[in-house]
Amino acid sequence: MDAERIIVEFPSRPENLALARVIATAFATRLDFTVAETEEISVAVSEAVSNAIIHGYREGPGIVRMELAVVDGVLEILVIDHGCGIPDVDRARQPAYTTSEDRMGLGFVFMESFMDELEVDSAPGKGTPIVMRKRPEREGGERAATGQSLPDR
Amino acid sequence: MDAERIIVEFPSRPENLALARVIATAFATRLDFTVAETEEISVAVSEAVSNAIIHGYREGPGIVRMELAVVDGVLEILVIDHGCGIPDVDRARQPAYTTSEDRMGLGFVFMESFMDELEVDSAPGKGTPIVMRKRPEREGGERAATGQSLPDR
Amino acid sequence: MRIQTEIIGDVLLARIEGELDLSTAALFRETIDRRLAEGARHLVLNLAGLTFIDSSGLGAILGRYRRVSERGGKMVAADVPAPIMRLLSLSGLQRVLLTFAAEAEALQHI
Amino acid sequence: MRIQTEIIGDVLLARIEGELDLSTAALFRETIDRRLAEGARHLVLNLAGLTFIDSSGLGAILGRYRRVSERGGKMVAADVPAPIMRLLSLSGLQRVLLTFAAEAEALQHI
Ligand SMILES: Nc1ncnc2c1ncn2[C@@H]1O[C@H](COP(=O)(O)OP(=O)(O)O)[C@@H](O)[C@H]1O
Ligand SMILES: Nc1ncnc2c1ncn2[C@@H]1O[C@H](COP(=O)(O)OP(=O)(O)O)[C@@H](O)[C@H]1O
Repeated sequence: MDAERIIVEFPSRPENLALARVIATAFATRLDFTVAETEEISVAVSEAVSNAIIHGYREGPGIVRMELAVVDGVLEILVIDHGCGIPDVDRARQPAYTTSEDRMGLGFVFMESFMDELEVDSAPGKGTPIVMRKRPEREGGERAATGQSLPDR
Repeated sequence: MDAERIIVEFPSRPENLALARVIATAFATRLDFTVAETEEISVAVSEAVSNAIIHGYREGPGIVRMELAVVDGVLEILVIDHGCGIPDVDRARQPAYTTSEDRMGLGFVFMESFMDELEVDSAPGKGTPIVMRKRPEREGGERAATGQSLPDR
Repeated sequence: MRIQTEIIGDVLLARIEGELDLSTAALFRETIDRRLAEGARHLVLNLAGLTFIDSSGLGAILGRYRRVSERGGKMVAADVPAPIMRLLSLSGLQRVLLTFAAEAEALQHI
Repeated sequence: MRIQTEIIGDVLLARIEGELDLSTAALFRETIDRRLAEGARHLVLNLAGLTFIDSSGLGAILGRYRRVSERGGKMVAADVPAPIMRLLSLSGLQRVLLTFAAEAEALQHI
């Protein structure tokens, strides 16, 4: 485990979504993300973890693993399930594609729009590990975290 | 892993203390703790994790593991290090006892005062697993978490 | 999530607070559908207190929109916070769901 | 944690915001000690913005108290939030460290 890597494992249940978001956004304060960027991270994590719960484990039991790291100034979030896997990743990533009647097929769309990089490395039987990366833009915007020191007066 | 158990592993570094507290207090909202009780949980976790970092791993590298669960309506928090261990646990738990010159020996005192139960199962070479338990008192006080539904009007 | 509902004539007014995701979508859906079944035709969602939404939450809103429309009712949203509006717009939901700055305006529209 | 310092005559006034724990104790200690070394004898800690403290933070405060006292100075605290006051009291620090409701009162005392 590298110096900055945090690992979280939790049961595949919707009740744990909010906690996964809190952990990811609290961790993200280590970088200089704006409030808007932090909200984007929160949505991306919510989509990845929801997919693990709904699709990966088909709402049955299972463990979702989330890893958080800062690598060269970039936030890296892994979300891993050991569920059913995705037969055709390219197709699954198409906007509006979904295998659930009552869903919108927007999960991957949001992950891609809100993070700088998204890697999905899934296969049937293998489960679905995804990696998302985001670098703070720092182009103004209200700071999400407060700094460490104020100038002396 | 039982249905409600959350596992977090992070490097033994002071930077991770705030995150450990955020995770524990966010998890604690599953029970009906007051704001004051939530602050107590936060201090207890901070003491346990600080001990792992300062004493367990002597400020060197290592992994701290935190487990969170709700067992029969009681919040259960495990903090585990695989560091040097404690030769005499009873002595270490005495108020004001410390092996560090600049510390106050208050860590275990706070853990005991702020949680209902504290178990320390340490031995040299074995590392230090501690278990803390707390049940919401529900005797008034401002709620820490908001409820799920409001009555229809 | 907290949901507060009020029936005004044939309009159901629902004020949503907190987070609308996979863990709360069912409560949202069931509360709204139960109250609609009590005789309301139209639906006004006041989203002023909504602090988080993702695609599961947007899906639940779209589901209510379809249900209300199928029965010949109108559904609109009011007082949508900027971050939520951004997701409504990215999801395409904004194209079908009219949004108003204030609850009173939304109620008037119906 | 954020720390803002101001020297008024021979008094160092330090306003602490945020969390004082093992991760911030060193910054607290170094900032205060550096400013004290610039010639201040007394120390007033305004804790109004302190949102969290544990035994590491209390130890850092006690350390400053000892340092100031050894050099014949006085150290007091002002505007201590209730949860922080509770820990000051549980730790026994309250027995040595006088606390005042307002910064002005604390400054006047010195
Ligand atoms: N973790 C996963 N495990 C298995 N299948 C997945 C996983 N994530 C996504 N998929 C598949 O990819 C499809 C598209 O996902 P997504 O864009 O998030 O939309 P949605 O969740 O609305 O269906 C899903 O319908 C599902 O078939
Ligand atoms: N995780 C641990 N690993 C090894 N030793 C520990 C651990 N936790 C506590 N101790 C020992 O117990 C003593 C008392 O701990 P505590 O009451 O927290 O006070 P303090 O941290 O101020 O020393 C420590 O000084 C240390 O010797």
